[in-house]
Amino acid sequence: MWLDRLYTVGIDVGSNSIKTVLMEHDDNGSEAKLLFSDLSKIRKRETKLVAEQSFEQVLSRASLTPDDIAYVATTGEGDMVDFRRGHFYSMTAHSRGAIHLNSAVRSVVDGGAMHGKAFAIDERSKVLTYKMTSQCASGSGQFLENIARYLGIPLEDVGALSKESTSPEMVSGICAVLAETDVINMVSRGISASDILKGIHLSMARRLVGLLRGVSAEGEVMITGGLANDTGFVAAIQEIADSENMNVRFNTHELSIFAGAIGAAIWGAFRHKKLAQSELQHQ
Amino acid sequence: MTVQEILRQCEDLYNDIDFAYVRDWKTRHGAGAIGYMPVYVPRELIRAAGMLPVGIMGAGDLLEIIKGDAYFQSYICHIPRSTIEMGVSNRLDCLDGMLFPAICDVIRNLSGMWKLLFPGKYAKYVDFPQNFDAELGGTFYRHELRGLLADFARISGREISNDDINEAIVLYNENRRVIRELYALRVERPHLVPTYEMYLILRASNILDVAEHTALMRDYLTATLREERPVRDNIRIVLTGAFCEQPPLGLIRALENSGCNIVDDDWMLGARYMPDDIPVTADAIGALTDAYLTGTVATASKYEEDGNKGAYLISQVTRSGADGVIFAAPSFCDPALLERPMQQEALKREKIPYTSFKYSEDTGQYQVIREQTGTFADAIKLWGDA
Amino acid sequence: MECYVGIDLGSTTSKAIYMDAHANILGRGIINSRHNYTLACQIAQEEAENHSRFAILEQSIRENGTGQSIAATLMPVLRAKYKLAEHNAQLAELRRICMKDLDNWKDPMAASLYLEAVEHILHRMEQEAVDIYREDTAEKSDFFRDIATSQFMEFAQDQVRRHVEELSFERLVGIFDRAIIRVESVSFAKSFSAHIDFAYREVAAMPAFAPYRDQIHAAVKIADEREFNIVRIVGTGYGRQRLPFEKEQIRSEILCHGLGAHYMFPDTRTVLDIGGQDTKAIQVDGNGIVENFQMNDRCAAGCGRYLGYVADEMNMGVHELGPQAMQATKTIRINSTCTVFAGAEIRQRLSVGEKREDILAGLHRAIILRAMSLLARSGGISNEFTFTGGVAKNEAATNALRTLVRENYGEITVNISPDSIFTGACGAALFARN
Amino acid sequence: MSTTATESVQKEQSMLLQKDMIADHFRRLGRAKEEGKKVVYTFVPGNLNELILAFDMLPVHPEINALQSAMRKKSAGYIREAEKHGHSEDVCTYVKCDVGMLKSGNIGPTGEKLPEPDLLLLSYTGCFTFMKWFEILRKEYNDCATVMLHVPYQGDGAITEEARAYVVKQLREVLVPQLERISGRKLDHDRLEELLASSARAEEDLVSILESAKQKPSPIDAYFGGVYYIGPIFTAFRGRESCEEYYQVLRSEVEERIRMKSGPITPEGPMHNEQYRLVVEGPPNWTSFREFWKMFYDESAVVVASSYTKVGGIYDTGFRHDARQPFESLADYCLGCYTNLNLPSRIDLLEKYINEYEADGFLINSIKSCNSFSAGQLLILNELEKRTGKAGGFIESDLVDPRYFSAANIKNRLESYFQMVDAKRQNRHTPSSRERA
Ligand SMILES: Nc1ncnc2c1ncn2[C@@H]1O[C@H](COP(=O)(O)OP(=O)(O)O)[C@@H](O)[C@H]1O
Ligand SMILES: Nc1ncnc2c1ncn2[C@@H]1O[C@H](COP(=O)(O)OP(=O)(O)O)[C@@H](O)[C@H]1O
Ligand code: SF4
Ligand code: SF4
Ligand code: SF4
Repeated sequence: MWLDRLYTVGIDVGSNSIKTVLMEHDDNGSEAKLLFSDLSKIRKRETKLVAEQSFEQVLSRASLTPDDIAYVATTGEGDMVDFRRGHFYSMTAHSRGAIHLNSAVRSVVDGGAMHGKAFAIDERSKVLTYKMTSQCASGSGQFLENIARYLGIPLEDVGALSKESTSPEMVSGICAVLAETDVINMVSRGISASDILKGIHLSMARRLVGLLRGVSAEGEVMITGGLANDTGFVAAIQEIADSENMNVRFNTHELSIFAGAIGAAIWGAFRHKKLAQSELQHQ
Repeated sequence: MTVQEILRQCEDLYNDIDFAYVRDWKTRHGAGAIGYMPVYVPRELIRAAGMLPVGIMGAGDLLEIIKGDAYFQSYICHIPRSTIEMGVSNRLDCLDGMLFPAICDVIRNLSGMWKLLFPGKYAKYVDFPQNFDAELGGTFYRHELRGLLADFARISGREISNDDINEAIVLYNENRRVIRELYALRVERPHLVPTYEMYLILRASNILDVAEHTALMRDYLTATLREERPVRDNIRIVLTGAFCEQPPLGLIRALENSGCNIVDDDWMLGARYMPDDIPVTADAIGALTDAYLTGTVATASKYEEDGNKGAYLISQVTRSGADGVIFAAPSFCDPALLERPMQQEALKREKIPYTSFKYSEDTGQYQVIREQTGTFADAIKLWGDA
Repeated sequence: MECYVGIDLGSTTSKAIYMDAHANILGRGIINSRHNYTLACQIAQEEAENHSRFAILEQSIRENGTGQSIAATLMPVLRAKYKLAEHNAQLAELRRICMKDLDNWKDPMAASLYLEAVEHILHRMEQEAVDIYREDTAEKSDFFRDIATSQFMEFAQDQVRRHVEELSFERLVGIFDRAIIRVESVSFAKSFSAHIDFAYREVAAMPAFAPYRDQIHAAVKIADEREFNIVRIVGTGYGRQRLPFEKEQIRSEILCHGLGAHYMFPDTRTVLDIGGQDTKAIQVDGNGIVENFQMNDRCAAGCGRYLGYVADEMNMGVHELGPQAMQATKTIRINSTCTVFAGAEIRQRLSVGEKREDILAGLHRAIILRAMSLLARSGGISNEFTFTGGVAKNEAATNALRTLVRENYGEITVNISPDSIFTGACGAALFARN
Repeated sequence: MSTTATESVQKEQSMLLQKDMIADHFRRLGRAKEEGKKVVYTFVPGNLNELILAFDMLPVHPEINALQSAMRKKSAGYIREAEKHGHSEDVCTYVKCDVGMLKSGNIGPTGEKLPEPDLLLLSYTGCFTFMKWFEILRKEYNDCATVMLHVPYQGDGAITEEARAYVVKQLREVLVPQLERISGRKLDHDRLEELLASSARAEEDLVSILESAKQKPSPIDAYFGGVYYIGPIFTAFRGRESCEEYYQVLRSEVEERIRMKSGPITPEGPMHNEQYRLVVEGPPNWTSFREFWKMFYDESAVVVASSYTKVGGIYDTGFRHDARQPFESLADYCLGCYTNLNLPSRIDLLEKYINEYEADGFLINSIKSCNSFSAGQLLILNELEKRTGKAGGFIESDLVDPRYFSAANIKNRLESYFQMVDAKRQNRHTPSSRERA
């Protein structure tokens, strides 16, 4: 059946939250428009369930049914989503999403809950090189969340507080779990929350800038993933990059956190057309 | 035999870290067995002494390391730990000796550790010449081989004649030939020889009696041609860097599932170190020496006199029609990892796409690796310009 | 009396031991050391002193003819009442700080709303206090924080449920989080006289003990008035460098653990200590002198905090992990090393339908496997083997350890003592005495 | 009073000498191209300095550049640079430091640009990484001429006749012709013999200096101080007159200290009351060298023998360069350097040091970079403990990567270690609960 409008859904299954977008595409697939988005924290619930709910959420807002969706594309830990049609690897999706949000970017930093990734892309969003953090959560989004919790500060306030810092406390390579002691220690030494947070932002930024250097990033860099919402982190990463004389400018977009989902939805449309064509050829 | 049956046999061999096959073989033949570490040892000599060569490639993720860690710091690769763990838990008792080929400092030092840990056992460091002149390196290597031969004669209690060696050479030539066929088939029709299966079958060469292994591969060739298998939309990959410590099976599967068909690799390199037949002559030691000096493929542990780094890898890519290269190296493996930037430079010049990751034989989480190879495959597939 | 003090300033708890000149342990004290180390050290010491006073009290009662017959029944009651007094004092402090916090709120509307909620919660906590400290109630946490936290959470949830629109759970908890740290920093231990007096009056009013009130009073007086002449203090543990002590008064935790273990189990040759933030494997000789040791790096994987994190992840208390893991029918292999990644892996496993207890069994095995490799690195396990530190309280962990030790090192005596958490402090006290 | 005065004067003399020698060497390197001198890059262990000098070529040692970079706090940046070019974080940091330095303009320790190599002399001795290292450099220097000297390992604990013959033959038939070709001159045998004779004289003095640590108190620190003492003989100077002179001066300084019964001189000042005598296995850390040394100084711990001072070659078991059999002795030198010994031989040597130098214990500084040294060190630790009954300690750091030097961690371990040595020496008896009961 041919709808005059093509709808696809992209679901980015993160370790922390699930991001779902519904997109509408024009006939030749060159224009894609975001209709609705949903972000659901997993919070110890079953991932699969959260994904389903998130999917239903966006559909109901658009008053669509699953049958109206041409392609459900997952990215991230999409294995859990059994109603997907196809899966794209996260860098493939994030890079596409980043280009969609800002066609000028040539590098992407994806700051997620567990891993940090940096990759260089071309104008078609093809991933040229990439670097990822290792199997240690130190310096990850989760790390930051833990610290915020130990400090008793809501995640939303972290950015503003960090920017108030005047003399950031140096931290590096501390365990995401044992950080609690270090943080309590800093508090008891009379270091302010904003200096602690800024110190942590700087240390996270240093790691990610290291990755970016590894992919020889230059020019416009898009921050995707949840960390893009953290203005303190964004400021810190720019600061570090500048101090190391890197010629990069960091971009964020209010939809940065949805970049993976958006990219997946766009690739979904692309594959859908490819598949439809080859079906036509077969007939 | 069906593919499934063959695979089950290989899986059993793979999973058997108690080496029941070796024990059984020894009883059946009333002869000894000599273990060796990767990459290569002249198995022909062991065979010529009537003994069973047994390739030891660590214990993968099959063994919990309880004591092995006592011998190695965290920044040393994994294979020597699990090897020692097998040793100190008496699993390698069935071996009458161990050979440690000169491929890196870790294996080199392991030879001394073995001497200390198992004082009664034969443990030998096999030095390979890095000088490939017949008069220089050749003379030295001949001597090494003669030394080995004398040792094996002592261990097996029998004289080893030139004919004995030639007989073994013939058996291994046969084995090499079938391996070549298998690789050729995979290049031609990769879906018939999935990576996982190819790996297991080759891996069996570590343990199985050479004639049995040759027969097994033949069976597989026949069986797989009869199989109906879906052709998957995978990219073609040459995998390199994994000549010593092996990735766990789960990781090999994950590679395949992330959209990569491996069409050439350096797994079990020892069995393919000399791709061509070794001639049968009146000077068998000389033939083995020549084969080593002139007929071995490139690997990180071997000095390249002409400095044509990457040429061999590029020829692998060309021959197999691969879309790209994956460098998969064990963490903390100096030879493989130091080789990598040079190889990558060479590929860059040829505009061959590549990606790389590190693993350890007991890596349990493949997510990050799958993410990387998947993105790599995506990039080749979606833009198709490779 | 002359006494020697050992202090183990752990990463999660601080422990103190009072010891007499004959190396007899007089008393033990333990406290959360989340905040200020110096303070934690002081409080732990005070706790140990109080504990010593209790020991003296008990001894006086026993030595006092008739007292002997009631000592066994009296002491638990007296202790419980003492604890109650302490608890009440802490609650009062908690109330004071919470109220002060709310006083400073800028938005009066919100403040009054939350004031009411907090008032409700605190009131219930106060009401329940008596029930917590009955001599016959089940074992509970040693720490006010743990008890108060679980109560506060529970009652706060009730409040939020009742006022869904107005109240935010996070915000309520925030008030508590800020307050509890300060409550923990107040030294209550000093108030031995007041608390014991309360306890005494409570027991004296009980028919079973009333006839002995004079003897009890006399004993209380002796204990209360006993002077402790501290000859020397030695500090050890993670935070030892922060102690205001001379260099000679600070001993490496490794040596203290070795010596402490030797003291408790004289035939010990190998010691494993799994604490909150580090794991140590130690070999000692026949005199408790350390011959070799290995410690892990600052990574939560393989330490007590690993289990703590997992407990959070699974919405359980640390003390519930062991018992649940014991129900396992199989052991699931956990692949992630990193604690945070393991947390994610657990969620994944749960979502594909693996059973909690089986996963937990895997986690306990994982932590013990890491310890095994540390042990191997330090020189293996020789008879006898002593397991100390907080994780030794966890049955599933000790179970996994026993199995692995037997499988890999044969039949070996494994010592686990209920007081094993004090091993380091005990060693430090011995150093003080020498 | 007077002792301190003389000490500081003496300290200055040998140190100044060494400083001048190094400065002079780098000045010559700086002028090499304009003076038409040929430059040979080569490695320290078992190096062929006399042969290089005999052709009037100038040697550059990339390892020395790397360690100098670390001491000048440049290594972190260089390593990052190399990693940016695709080098793994897992591999030897010497290589990465060198590659990073090259990529950053090849500025040597004195701030002058190093001349590019005319020849890479890959003496593949005691370490596989060397081979990769020069393969990498060969590419970096546009396929620069490279000559490989394969030195077999002492797998069975001895130098075999065949191994010696193999090395000698390579020296004669591969190295010499190649050196002749690059330098454009024939080998001057007389010159080579002179150089070897000079080496032997300096070696004699060096051994006497190293063995002075058998005195109590030891007049030298054979690890931290030791790395300075081996500087000239293991690098560009062996065979030269200046090298002989250096060791004469140093030897007389040490002898003076023995007479005065004074301890080693450290950057923190002379050490007065020797508390611990240690044997150390493994290379030092260069990035925090002084901080590291100070940890020992603070505890009055003196290192009386170390294996690192044998990386270039082992002299104290009798080897000397020998003008009468130039190639054979060069071969033996290559074959005999410390990392070319198999593990059992290394343990025997360390055991001998612990006994002969009357050490209270031994310490292993395990280097992340260096598989050649590190693989097997834990077994060395166990064996030595078993054989000597002395306290063994194990710390981990890296040569030139500051990321792997955790001062707090090392201090913690050292502190425990020294207390352990103490306890072992005193062997105090502590009552256990059972005895009291
Ligand atoms: N509003 C916010 N302010 C600050 N940080 C945020 C915000 N939202 C998310 N983050 C950060 O982003 C991380 C989650 O990023 P996300 O891309 O959703 O991860 P994943 O895809 O792995 O679940 C969190 O761990 C947190 O650190
Ligand atoms: N009752 C208990 N049941 C199970 N585990 C416990 C219990 N009490 C403490 N633990 C464990 O012990 C750890 C703390 O150990 P401890 O030896 O006090 O550490 P430290 O000396 O570093 O402060 C906690 O992280 C927790 O995992
Ligand atoms: S240090 Fe902490 S964050 Fe890093 S691997 Fe260990 S547990 Fe995970
Ligand atoms: S994995 Fe690499 S470093 Fe380890 S033993 Fe094998 S070749 Fe050597
Ligand atoms: S591995 Fe060791 S011996 Fe080899 S180059 Fe590196 S530091 Fe030197």
